[in-house]
Amino acid sequence: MWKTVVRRVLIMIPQLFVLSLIVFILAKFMPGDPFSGLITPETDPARIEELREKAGLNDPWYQQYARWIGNLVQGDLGKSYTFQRSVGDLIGEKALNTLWLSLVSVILLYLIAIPLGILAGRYNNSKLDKTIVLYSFISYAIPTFVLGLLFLYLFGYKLQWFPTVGSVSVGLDPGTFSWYIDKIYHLILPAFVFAVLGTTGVIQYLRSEIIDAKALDYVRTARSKGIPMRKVYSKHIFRNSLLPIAAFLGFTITGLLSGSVFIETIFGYPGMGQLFISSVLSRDYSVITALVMLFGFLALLGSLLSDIIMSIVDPRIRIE
Amino acid sequence: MVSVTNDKDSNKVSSPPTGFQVIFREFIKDKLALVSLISIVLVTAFVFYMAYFVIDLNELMRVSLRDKFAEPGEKFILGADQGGRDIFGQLVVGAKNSLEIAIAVTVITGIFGIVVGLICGYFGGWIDNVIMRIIDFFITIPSLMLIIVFITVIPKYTQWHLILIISLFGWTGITRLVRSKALSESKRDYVNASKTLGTNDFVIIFREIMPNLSSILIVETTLNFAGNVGIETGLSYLGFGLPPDVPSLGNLVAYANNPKVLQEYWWCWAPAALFILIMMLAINYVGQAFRRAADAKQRLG
Amino acid sequence: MKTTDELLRIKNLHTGFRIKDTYFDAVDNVSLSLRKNEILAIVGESGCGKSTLATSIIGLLDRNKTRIQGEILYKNKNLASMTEEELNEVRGLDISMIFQDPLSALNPLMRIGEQIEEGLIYHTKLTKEERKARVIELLNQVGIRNPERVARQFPHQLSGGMRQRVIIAIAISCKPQIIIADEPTTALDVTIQAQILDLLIDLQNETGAGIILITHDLGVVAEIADRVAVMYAGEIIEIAPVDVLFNDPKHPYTRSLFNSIPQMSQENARLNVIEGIVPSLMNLPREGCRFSSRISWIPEEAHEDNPTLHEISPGHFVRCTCWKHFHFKSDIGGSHHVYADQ
Amino acid sequence: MFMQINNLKVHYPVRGGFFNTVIDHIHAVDGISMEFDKGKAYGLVGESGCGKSTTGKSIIGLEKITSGNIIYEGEDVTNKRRDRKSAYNRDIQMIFQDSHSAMNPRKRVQDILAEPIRNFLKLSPQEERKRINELLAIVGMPEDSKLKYPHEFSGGQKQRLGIARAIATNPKLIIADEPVSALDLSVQAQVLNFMKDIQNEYGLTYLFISHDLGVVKHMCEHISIMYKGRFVETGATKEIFENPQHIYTKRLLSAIPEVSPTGRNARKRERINVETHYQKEHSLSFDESGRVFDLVPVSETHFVAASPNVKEVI
Amino acid sequence: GGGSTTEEKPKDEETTTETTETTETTETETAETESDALFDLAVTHDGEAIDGGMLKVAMVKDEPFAGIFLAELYEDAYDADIMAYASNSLFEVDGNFMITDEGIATLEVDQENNKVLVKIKEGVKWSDGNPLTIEDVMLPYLIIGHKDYTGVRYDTQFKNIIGAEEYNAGTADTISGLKKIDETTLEISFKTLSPSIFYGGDGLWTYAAPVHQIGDIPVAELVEHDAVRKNPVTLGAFKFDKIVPGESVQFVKNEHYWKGEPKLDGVIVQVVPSSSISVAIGSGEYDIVLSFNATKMPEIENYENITILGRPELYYSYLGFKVGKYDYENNVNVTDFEGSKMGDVKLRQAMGYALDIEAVSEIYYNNLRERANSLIPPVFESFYNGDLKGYTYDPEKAESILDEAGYVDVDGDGLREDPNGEKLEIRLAAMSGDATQEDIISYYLQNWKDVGLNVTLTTGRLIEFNSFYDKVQADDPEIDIFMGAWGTGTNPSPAGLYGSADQYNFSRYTSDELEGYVIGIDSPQAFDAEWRAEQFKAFQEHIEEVATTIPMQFRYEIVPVNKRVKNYSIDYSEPTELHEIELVSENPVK
Ligand SMILES: Nc1ncnc2c1ncn2[C@@H]1O[C@H](COP(=O)(O)OP(=O)(O)OP(=O)(O)O)[C@@H](O)[C@H]1O
Ligand SMILES: Nc1ncnc2c1ncn2[C@@H]1O[C@H](COP(=O)(O)OP(=O)(O)OP(=O)(O)O)[C@@H](O)[C@H]1O
Ligand SMILES: [Mg+2]
Ligand SMILES: [Mg+2]
Ligand code: NI
Repeated sequence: MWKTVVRRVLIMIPQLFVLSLIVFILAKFMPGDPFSGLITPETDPARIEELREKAGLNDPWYQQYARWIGNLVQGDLGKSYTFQRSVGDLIGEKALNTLWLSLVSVILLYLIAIPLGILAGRYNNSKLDKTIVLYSFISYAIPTFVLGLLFLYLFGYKLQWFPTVGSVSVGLDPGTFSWYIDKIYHLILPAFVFAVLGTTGVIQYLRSEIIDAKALDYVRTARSKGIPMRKVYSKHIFRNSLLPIAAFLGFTITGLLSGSVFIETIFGYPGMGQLFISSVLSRDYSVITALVMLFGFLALLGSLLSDIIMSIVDPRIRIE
Repeated sequence: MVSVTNDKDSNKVSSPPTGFQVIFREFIKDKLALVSLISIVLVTAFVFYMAYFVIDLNELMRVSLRDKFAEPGEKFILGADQGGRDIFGQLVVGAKNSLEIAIAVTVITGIFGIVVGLICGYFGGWIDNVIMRIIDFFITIPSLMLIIVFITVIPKYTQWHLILIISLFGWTGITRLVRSKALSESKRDYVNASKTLGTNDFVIIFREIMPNLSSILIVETTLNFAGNVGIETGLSYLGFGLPPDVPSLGNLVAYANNPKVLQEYWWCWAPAALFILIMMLAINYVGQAFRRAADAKQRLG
Repeated sequence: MKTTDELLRIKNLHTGFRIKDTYFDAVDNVSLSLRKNEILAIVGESGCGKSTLATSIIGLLDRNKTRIQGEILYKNKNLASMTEEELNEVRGLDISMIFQDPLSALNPLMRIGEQIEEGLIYHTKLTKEERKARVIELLNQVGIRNPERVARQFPHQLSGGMRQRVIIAIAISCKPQIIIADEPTTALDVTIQAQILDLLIDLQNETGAGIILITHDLGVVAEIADRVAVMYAGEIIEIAPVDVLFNDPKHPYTRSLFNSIPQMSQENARLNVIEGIVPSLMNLPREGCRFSSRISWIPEEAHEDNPTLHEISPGHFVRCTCWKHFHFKSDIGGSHHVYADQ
Repeated sequence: MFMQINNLKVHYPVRGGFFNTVIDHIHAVDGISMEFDKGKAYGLVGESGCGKSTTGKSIIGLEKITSGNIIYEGEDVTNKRRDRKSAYNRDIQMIFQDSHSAMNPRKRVQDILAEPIRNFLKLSPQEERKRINELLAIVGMPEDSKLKYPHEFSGGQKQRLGIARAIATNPKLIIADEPVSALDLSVQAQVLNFMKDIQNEYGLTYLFISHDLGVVKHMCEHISIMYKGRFVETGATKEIFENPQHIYTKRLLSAIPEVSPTGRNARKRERINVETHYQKEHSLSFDESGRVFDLVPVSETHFVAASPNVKEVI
Repeated sequence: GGGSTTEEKPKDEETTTETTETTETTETETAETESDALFDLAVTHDGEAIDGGMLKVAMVKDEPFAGIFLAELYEDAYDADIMAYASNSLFEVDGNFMITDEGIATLEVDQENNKVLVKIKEGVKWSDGNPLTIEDVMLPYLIIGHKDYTGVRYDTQFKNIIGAEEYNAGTADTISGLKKIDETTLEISFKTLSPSIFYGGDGLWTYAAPVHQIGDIPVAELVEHDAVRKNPVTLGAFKFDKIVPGESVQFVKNEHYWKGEPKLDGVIVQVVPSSSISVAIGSGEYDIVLSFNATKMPEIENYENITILGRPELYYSYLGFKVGKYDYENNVNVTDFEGSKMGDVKLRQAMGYALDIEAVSEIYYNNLRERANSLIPPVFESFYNGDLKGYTYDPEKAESILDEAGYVDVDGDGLREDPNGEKLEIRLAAMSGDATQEDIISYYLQNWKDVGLNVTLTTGRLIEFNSFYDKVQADDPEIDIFMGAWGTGTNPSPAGLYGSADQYNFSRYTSDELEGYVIGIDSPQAFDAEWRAEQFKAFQEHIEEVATTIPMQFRYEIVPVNKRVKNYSIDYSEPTELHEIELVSENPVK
């Protein structure tokens, strides 16, 4: 299996390379640059031009690209113009928040979706099933930001159950228990919205998988052994239907990552999505490119993760 | 004694079981899907008619400061927004724009995806390999982000740019699906039969295989369509959607960003939000009905 | 050698499927009995209700979509009216089933050993080690060479024949009284089929279980059955001990069937053909002789109005009396273009 | 003899390893030779996966031939087969196992039948219609079936339509890949009878692929037994059945259930004997790699695979 | 309580309408007094102050803050706002932003010799307890002038310090113009001096940097160094305690604060997205809200738990007309009235009269913005020319001016053609902002359409900040007119914005007369305050006449303050003493 992993990783390299080229060129084509934002009556346009020259923004794009990719290979993502610090550090901070968010979302998502999917599949065509299906349709149809805003308003502002800004309260020491609790407290609301929106796929998949599984031959075999229905469900139907879901974990996480652009914007949650939008607005090229690359990389990693999980959980792949 | 021969139907001209009859039957059985379908058609017709023949866009988008956040009432059926512009009119035109984008994106990605998918699935080999690698690439790139970057790059940006950009990133899903279906379809013996009977590859692809995928294609396009309705609104919400002078559902819903508007001037955002919700639900229901029609296993008992 | 203890008695069984709110009987008024140590074969064309009959016994049909009427008596209890829980006491322990497709009948994600063991957990009081030992024993019994290894393997690692053996091992794990085998060899090559059939015979000799063997292959029937029931359109139209049936089939359907076997025919001779097609479930003729429309040359009066099974010799039952009028169609002439079955 | 197949090989690449390169080949068909005479039926028998279908498909041009050649009417057509509209393609036709999937469910019978006519015969619409009616008459189907779709027919009827389509261009050779295995006994009988009839009437040659020896025996004058892509034995039907030479053939024959309950215990014993014999002799009958030996003649028409060293296999 | 509605209080409505009337009829002076009535400059909350307490400050911002807490390096105004709690300028200023003698340091200007003396008080300590030294005063110059320095502050003004350029080029080890006289005195030599020196201009730096902490850190590494990002040592009332990067900062009191120990225990500054701020204010989550957008005024005006402070901002927005191009070869603005679409002064004036800025101010900004009549905000009382009429909304006048100037509709499409009868399409570049901004720009376009002018948006949409200035500065041919804004800072001098060599003179209008004023204002002669004020007024008048830049709006800055806060003021002349701020209850008033 590790061979496949290595191969996949090798395939990732050209993919990331193409991605880097595309995003770099695009970023260069964006009108304006980070220095045009520095304009005030006190700043000297000549100085701005000088800085631009110093930053190499006046070089042809391919030279800039070569420089950038050269640094990138050495692990240097460049420097954010707006934040005046290494992109690596900057993103590192935000990435942690986004990963936390995705992680809690995934957990909530599975906590909500799996029982619902199982219930709908097991009792299909019942009232319960119909309700769950309706729920899943609605959660699919409702635009992210509408639900997000409603929840924010209701639970954040009106009921004040959850904080509405930031990722953690200031004044707590990072790493302490209360800091962790506070962090989770801050991301429960966005994570919940995120999770609710993501449930549709899992519910529908599980449901149809279970309905299909009920008619499968091996389930019939299991039933003919005279084991209780409960066991048939848990050991044969659910287990087999849940495996692909487990394997989708990687994809789910990357899906959530890209959805973070919305969620973080709505909830003012300081993660990579929010950073991306603000970098686009401030034309912070190095951050934009780094973020796109990172997301691409994470997506690749996600699919790799899925493959690995799949090959672990499915003996048909594990044992060739 | 009862005759087993089915003489009486043998003269009747019928169609294959996956055809429109089944779809029709499925809709008759599922009233919700039927209602959804009818409403989609009516709403779309209404919206397009109103937007193209009745509503004067200039007049609609005219800022009228004194009507800022006017309540629903006689002057404005659904009230007015911050600029004192009629919400109802914007809803109609916005819906038209969203639908137009969704339809255009669906058609573009649909046609492209189907053609490429069929070719890959049928021929296999290196064409398939190359295109699958490209698709793998597309699947892993963060498309929302690239769409946003693209939109900021385009200097003079219109609805059509938006459509093309979204399409650029939207064709892979359908291509993959069509490819896998075409692949399994190409393994069926009727394709082999056609080959041995001297039929040209492209004729096989488009005249033999494609019609057999039609049901799955319909399902997929419908569901895609529902998804595409959402894309524009999402981008508009983030501020990367339609140009500001173009009414848009996303811009309307984005009013909810302001808690005060969310609470007090609900007529600004709620109709658009509801419209999106109901539209997507309806399309989804229709899609599900199509899916059941296409897949006997899921058919309603 | 064989006793006549009755294991199972089916009385007037009707199994109907719901199609658009009406139930259509796929098994229509079937009465049968199975004795100890006996292999009862059920033959018939595709769709005549063989599998439905088998699954009715063990209660594996979807209760929401089927209707079972009549009695299936096992140890004086009516299986047809049992709840799911009660049935679970019987399934696997007293009655077990072997399915047709060895490829899909095993859970792809579970080790072979576990799948065999599963029934033992619920039906026996064996300890874990004892169960493990029993699994190995069972695998040995079905002729698998290195059972320890196979027990740890997954289904996809085994060949079709091996998988079918595993399925048989599952079926016999709790030493059931009755084994229902629904086309256990149809998916297999002839050589493997022969091995599996031999295995079944050997097992039966060992355990003395009653086997209901469903097949459409008369060769298989001839090879292992003790008694044969021929089904047509949901009904049993003839039932007899195997040598009686093969030497002296009575019902026109049975006889036509025998005459359409290529192997039986003289070289280069024409095979017999039965007109028409097996009617679908919804179009089944529910009155009169169901086969009448497919033997147009037997006059209508020859059929009974309400055909019943007649015992024409000990243990040999035939439905309807039209068999007395039967003669081969080719005997009455007709050009070779007249097999139009429209 | 109008067609000859020499040392046909079809190898499928197996990909794997680190760079997903070709690491091995499946020798689906591994060097077989056949000759076809006009008006005769040739049977091809063997267990599942032995390469029967691949043989058929490669002859008709659906599979790429790795090596070997096909001589058709004196001409080497090995590489011309894949030219869709060639005369070869017109003259060789195929009947598929699953008559259901072999017909496009979305096309009416008339379009299905018209396909080869349009591709190979330049007929006017009237002539085309006439030909379709003719074909339907040949296979004994009423004219109005033209307007129906495949799913409206029973399995046997569909198989007949498949035959009608295969004979539309007046082919010389029809490759029938398990044409009856999906059918019930009585329907199978219809189709087999019918195939025999048109063979006699039009002087067709059949390559009849089946794993059912009974059917092959009934249909064919000549039988080849295949194992792992190679022939273990080939000869006239009588010779194969009455004088099987190869241990594999014997085993196969002994496994066929007889349609008579009498003597079944004896048959079982016999089977077990053959099986033990087979296991014992296995190494002798195949070379070190388990490959079937080359054929050696037993009689003029009867060949058996045997080690060059061992003259008499049994 | 957050559940109030807008229309509840007739009182406010009265004030609103009143304002409109006054702004429409009278000069801005009235508006100014009016504004004093509108908002308090300082809170007047009484009550027993509690001991200590944390002040919670919200900073409205939709992105993370950059977090560069060093005066020499930061570039984002938000960083400055945060830093304000911890840092202290060397100099104090009066209501006119002139440096006084009250601060840590005093300034002595030697006009003759272009030299200044900076003298620091003794006994002032950094937040870590180390004493402030004169080297600390010199360090910022060495940072800014350093060749590795990448900020904007190394500019023409800075080069005014003698030896700065040599130091920057690396040819000198230090700046020769800096001379340590004694342990508390620094002498700085300049190439020239202007009145700006009294406002902290001409290259003078008004902050000190802690040598003992950052003196040894290479300049190139400084900006990412923890000393700047995580634990800056400062001179202010509070010191940095904990920082959640981009989100929030917690300060604790600085016992060493030179003005005395602060009364609060500390301050928390937190970034709050614009969408949630109003509700957060209502629920009493914050004591003070910075960068509150005036368009959100209606959302908070009925809250009982806050006092809304307001002051005029050092800011004006304007409508610019492109009447020339910048010659980058010769670094000079080239005015070309004839060759420009907007060359006709009548057209420009008419466009000014056509804009209903008054209505926009009222409806969208609740009069927190007002019609500007000049290019100097009225806060600068002595420079502001209150006599100017400005281009108040008068569509009839606009139409008659256009008719007069020959811009008439000849083809009957309702839109005016230019005097040659050619179609006239004026392309407006405008910056994007919130949803309101879009409505407002649409409204302006509509205003112009109403007088028959066809004005369309460059690129078809509002242009994002960075690209906007890029395009405007590059004289993009797609731009005929543009709407910009300048924050004037505390020195409203037109230098840099209206001079003949200034790239930021975006309208590209320059003339001898204008250049005279621009140079005059910052000339040595201008040390005569009265003369300088006259030059200012003449400059404003001249621009009004040529109408190449039409002032649009002045604005108010709003600071909602919770009622528990005591001793807080935003008065420019009497600013808050941070160490004096107190709270009257443990928790904010809800
Ligand atoms: N779940 C079901 N719902 C409706 N009809 C069914 C169902 N299962 C079987 N039938 C119908 O009942 C009839 C009997 O089916 P059954 O499977 O018992 O036939 P069979 O004799 O086992 O055929 P085969 O040899 O093909 O397995 C057929 O007409 C079939 O179409
Ligand atoms: N496209 C392919 N790629 C790789 N291997 C193939 C392919 N097609 C067939 N094979 C392999 O070639 C061998 C021969 O297959 P073929 O279908 O010819 O067997 P068959 O004798 O027709 O079997 P059956 O009786 O099951 O139809 C098998 O081992 C099969 O797995
Ligand atoms: Mg069956
Ligand atoms: Mg085959
Ligand atoms: Ni009868």
